[in-house]
Amino acid sequence: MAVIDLANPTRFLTLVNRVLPWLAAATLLAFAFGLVRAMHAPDDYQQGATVKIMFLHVPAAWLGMVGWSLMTLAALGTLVWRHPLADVAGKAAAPIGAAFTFICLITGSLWGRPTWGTYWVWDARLTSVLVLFLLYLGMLAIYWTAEDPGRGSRAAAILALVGAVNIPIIKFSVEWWNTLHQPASIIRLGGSAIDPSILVPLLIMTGAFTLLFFTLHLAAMRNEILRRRVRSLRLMQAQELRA
Amino acid sequence: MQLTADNLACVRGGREVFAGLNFSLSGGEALLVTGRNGAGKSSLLRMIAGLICISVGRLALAGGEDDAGIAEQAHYLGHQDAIKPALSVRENLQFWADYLGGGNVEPALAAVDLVQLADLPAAYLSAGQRRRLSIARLVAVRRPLWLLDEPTSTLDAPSQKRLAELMRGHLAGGGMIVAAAHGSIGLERARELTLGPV
Amino acid sequence: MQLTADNLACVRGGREVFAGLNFSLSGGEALLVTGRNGAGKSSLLRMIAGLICISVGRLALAGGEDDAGIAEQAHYLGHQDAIKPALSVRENLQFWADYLGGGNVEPALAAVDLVQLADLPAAYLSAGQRRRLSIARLVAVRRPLWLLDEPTSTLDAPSQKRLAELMRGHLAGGGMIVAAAHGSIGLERARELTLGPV
Amino acid sequence: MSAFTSLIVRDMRVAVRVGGGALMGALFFLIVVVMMPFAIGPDMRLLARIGPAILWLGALLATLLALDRLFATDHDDGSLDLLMMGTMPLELAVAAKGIAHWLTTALPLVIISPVLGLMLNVEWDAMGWVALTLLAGTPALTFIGLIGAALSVALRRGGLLLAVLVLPLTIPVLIFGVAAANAAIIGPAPFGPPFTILCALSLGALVLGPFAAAAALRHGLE
Amino acid sequence: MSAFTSLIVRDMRVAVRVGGGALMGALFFLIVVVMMPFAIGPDMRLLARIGPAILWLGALLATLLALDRLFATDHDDGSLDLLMMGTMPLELAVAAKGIAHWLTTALPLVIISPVLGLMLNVEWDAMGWVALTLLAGTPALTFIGLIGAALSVALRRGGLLLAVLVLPLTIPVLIFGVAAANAAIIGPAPFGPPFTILCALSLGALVLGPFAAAAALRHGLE
Ligand code: HEM
Ligand SMILES: Nc1ncnc2c1ncn2[C@@H]1O[C@H](COP(=O)(O)OP(=O)(O)OP(=O)(O)O)[C@@H](O)[C@H]1O
Ligand SMILES: Nc1ncnc2c1ncn2[C@@H]1O[C@H](COP(=O)(O)OP(=O)(O)OP(=O)(O)O)[C@@H](O)[C@H]1O
Ligand SMILES: [Mg+2]
Ligand SMILES: [Mg+2]
Repeated sequence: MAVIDLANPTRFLTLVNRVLPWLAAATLLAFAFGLVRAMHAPDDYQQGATVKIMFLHVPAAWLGMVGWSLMTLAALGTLVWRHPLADVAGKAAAPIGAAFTFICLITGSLWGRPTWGTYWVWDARLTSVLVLFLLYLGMLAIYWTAEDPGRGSRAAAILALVGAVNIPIIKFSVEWWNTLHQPASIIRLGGSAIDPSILVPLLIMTGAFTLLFFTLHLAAMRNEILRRRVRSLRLMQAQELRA
Repeated sequence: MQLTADNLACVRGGREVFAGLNFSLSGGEALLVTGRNGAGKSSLLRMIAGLICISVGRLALAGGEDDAGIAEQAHYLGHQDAIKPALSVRENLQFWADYLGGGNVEPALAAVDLVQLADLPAAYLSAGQRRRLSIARLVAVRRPLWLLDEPTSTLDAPSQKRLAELMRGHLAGGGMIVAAAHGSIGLERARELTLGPV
Repeated sequence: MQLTADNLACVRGGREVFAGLNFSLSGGEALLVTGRNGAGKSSLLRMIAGLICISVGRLALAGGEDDAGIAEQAHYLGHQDAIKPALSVRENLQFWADYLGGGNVEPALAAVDLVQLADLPAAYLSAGQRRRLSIARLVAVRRPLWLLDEPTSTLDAPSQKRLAELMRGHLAGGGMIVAAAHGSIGLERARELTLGPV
Repeated sequence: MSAFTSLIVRDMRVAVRVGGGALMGALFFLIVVVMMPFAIGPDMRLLARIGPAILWLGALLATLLALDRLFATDHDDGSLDLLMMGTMPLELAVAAKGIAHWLTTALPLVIISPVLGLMLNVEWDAMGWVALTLLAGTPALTFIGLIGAALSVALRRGGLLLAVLVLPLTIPVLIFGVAAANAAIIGPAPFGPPFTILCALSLGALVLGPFAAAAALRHGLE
Repeated sequence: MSAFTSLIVRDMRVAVRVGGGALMGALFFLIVVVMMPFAIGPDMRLLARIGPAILWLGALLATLLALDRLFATDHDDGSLDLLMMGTMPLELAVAAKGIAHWLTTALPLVIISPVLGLMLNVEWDAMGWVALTLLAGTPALTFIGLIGAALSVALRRGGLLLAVLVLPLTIPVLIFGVAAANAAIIGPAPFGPPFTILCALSLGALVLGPFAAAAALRHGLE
């Protein structure tokens, strides 16, 4: 195991080091472009300027879910193929996804104030997103308390699979229960229901945030791999001492 | 039937315990695993019992019921004897007999001389009596492979003799034994496997 | 100093284990308690350690610090080694050293050859390594009376030799040892006390 | 006896003799309910209104109390090793333990809930329905908790971690349980839909729980 | 280090490494509080009204979750035997364990309670008082629980039976705690009287608890 830990990710590291700068640059570009477009987007006739929150809210919500989905895939990688990189990918995704979910909650409730007249209502979508956030916290708790990384990642993987049930609930809560919250209006059968003048910048911003997500994720993965290297080197040292 | 290990390695807590281990054991044979504290005897037994997953190398048991894995055909007698203090001696044994595949309790109790204590709560047992209770498991349920981790510790002389008897009987019946110990366990003509630096 | 028991009896779980026990042990002497499983060896040790209250007879330790009871002047090494898996080896020992009256940890770790493992979590220790860790307690804190319950079980040969050394040293320093065992524990010229039907 | 039933019987015996979580759970349940009136004050209408919620919260937290030792005890005394070496698939063994736990911890709560309901002056006839929702919903709590218990053994961690992992997953159960109970007592919403969802959750947990828990235990092997 | 402090440090170390410690406690408390609205419904006024009760319940549960194993773990691994052979009187050792337990489970809750109070929209300034009641009251919970923990070790079987006798002792603490908190938030009843009673209870428990627990352990010797 120790052997694999060192060998296999090495190729991945070199790859990351090559890709990361470009990814970061692309992110910056996308944001610059997207922000400009967002600024010039017209205000909503009933929601006014608050509609601009959407440019932060929707991508955050979407990436919060992407984060968990990614962890679910990584979980399969960990449990089925026992691939060390899968551990790393899952662990790296957790805090980032949690952050985006948190942003989604904050922006959402800020947006709720003007539109619904309250920061919070207990409807299906908001609730399921909150559950998602709590699950993220549980996931982080596992990584905090696990004594050795292997053990922790396997437990986390199982929690990820179990928690995956929540994702479709979030996505379709708006269809299944009649909620206060917007039904899907961007991606849906029969074309989008949002005016292009808002839709286009929204899509660009979503793209930008997605790029940001993966930039952060790759960087986090790199750090995690390095951290594990240090750890296993320490253990080997201890072994040298004993032998 | 035959148990073979080829190029088996064990890593625990990120540290390599042993590596490149090869042995093969066939029906009626006993393997005595020895070595310093921390050499990996218990780890090896737990690996065979399927309680530690094998990272490198492979283990195979040929000639048993081929649908069942090694674990289902093995008895594991570890440092901890799976005994619930709240249950009586008989209840404890009865449960494991039922759970591990059905077997007859009374003769097993007799074989380890616990008949008089059968109705005491297991909390009342002394160290050696507890040990004997967990040995009774091996007698109650027939399984071809016995994995014994320092089986004689805390046993008094008569019990040690009785255990030796049981082991011989098991071998005579074509069973196999892999035992970890520091001294002898009363099995003459058992092959020896020494782990780690001698 | 001198440990005397007169007409000591032990009742556990409503059943009499032994009765009318008399012995006396003075500084530099060792007493080896033997007997069948369930004869009452561990019970006797726990009684001396004050962990079972004495129903009949009396125990006295003369010539120690007279304000302190027997328990405060004795080390008890039982079947369970009071080790917390979550703490490192050194942390475990350090705690007991501090709690039992202050002592020096490093030499103790060296005496049982655990220096290299000192910073591992105790969860990683093998059975014998755990045993050695609890033996280290005896070295870290000076107490005149050692109560050892099957001290050599799970120890490999070198460790057994090391333990014997420690015990001889303790006796030479005027200490006393009461040990329960089924085999020899490497102490020549130890008086023997056999409990129960032989 | 078959391996499955023998495991159930054994776990129940131990639970009953040692006391285990069962008593603690019931007692905590009682304390929660007794305390509420003091917390909220003598406003009886209000009490009746949040009565079901309180009962459900009590049930949830009580289940939690007993849960964290479910696999830990077996792990500590080496039983878990042997349970894994049985001829029966581990999933079934886990399920058996879950059932035993439900019978000794949750069922008593369900049974005494009507009495406690009276203390929260929920009408007697409505109480039957509330008890029914508890009966239908508590299996979900137990079997979701099963996963947490297995995880905390696999992680060699206990205490609050379990709660942190399990509670979020139980939120839907709580929501629909209370919704069904309220529907039964106050109306006007129909009792059917939330209740069916509750049953669905329990069934889902009954299937998913043992698999996830068994997986957690297996991967905890190192 | 002195025996007393070393025992506190050791217990806290174990608690933090095994249970995740303060962070976990905070997380747990957060989740418990977050779950309330699911059960009770989004009625903010009502939430504010029972906010203190919820905080107190959370505190009680968190205390109980860890408590029942307080001496059991030490008994199972033989530590208890050695703790009894120390030069320090057993009462002090027991007190040390109690303090460690309070520091690792109760204190974190007290510290974050104001934040959680906001989620239950209790006003910020009142929250200070609520936290104060928790600070004054939780020691009582811990040290009363101490007795139950000791009893359940002393009498292997039916130990819980006696815990059942002890746990109800916590009800007065909860009642006066919540009363004081409510007085601070809503009034009109004065804050002083219930609060002083609360402090009295804590002091009483601090003195009585260790003696009772130590006695229980000694008589548990057989
Ligand atoms: C804390 C409260 C809120 C939460 C947790 C939340 C959560 C979500 C989630 C999970 C999505 C789905 C994103 C996706 O499907 O990719 C979403 C989308 C959206 N939310 Fe919110 N939301 C909240 C409040 C609001 C408010 C107050 C508004 C404005 C009235 C709003 C407007 C939208 C819109 C327009 C979308 C895009 C719908 C689509 O095309 O899928 N949200 N939100
Ligand atoms: N906790 C207990 N409660 C009641 N009876 C007990 C308890 N522990 C042991 N006994 C009984 O006391 C007797 C002596 O037990 P003890 O452990 O002292 O024997 P021992 O000589 O140490 O045996 P071993 O060699 O197996 O360690 C046994 O018959 C046992 O049944
Ligand atoms: N749970 C564990 N996690 C990590 N490492 C472990 C664990 N258990 C044991 N080890 C390590 O694995 C090595 C082998 O342990 P094992 O128990 O197999 O030794 P052993 O040969 O049985 O020793 P003993 O004779 O003392 O029983 C030891 O060096 C120990 O430090
Ligand atoms: Mg071993
Ligand atoms: Mg003994």
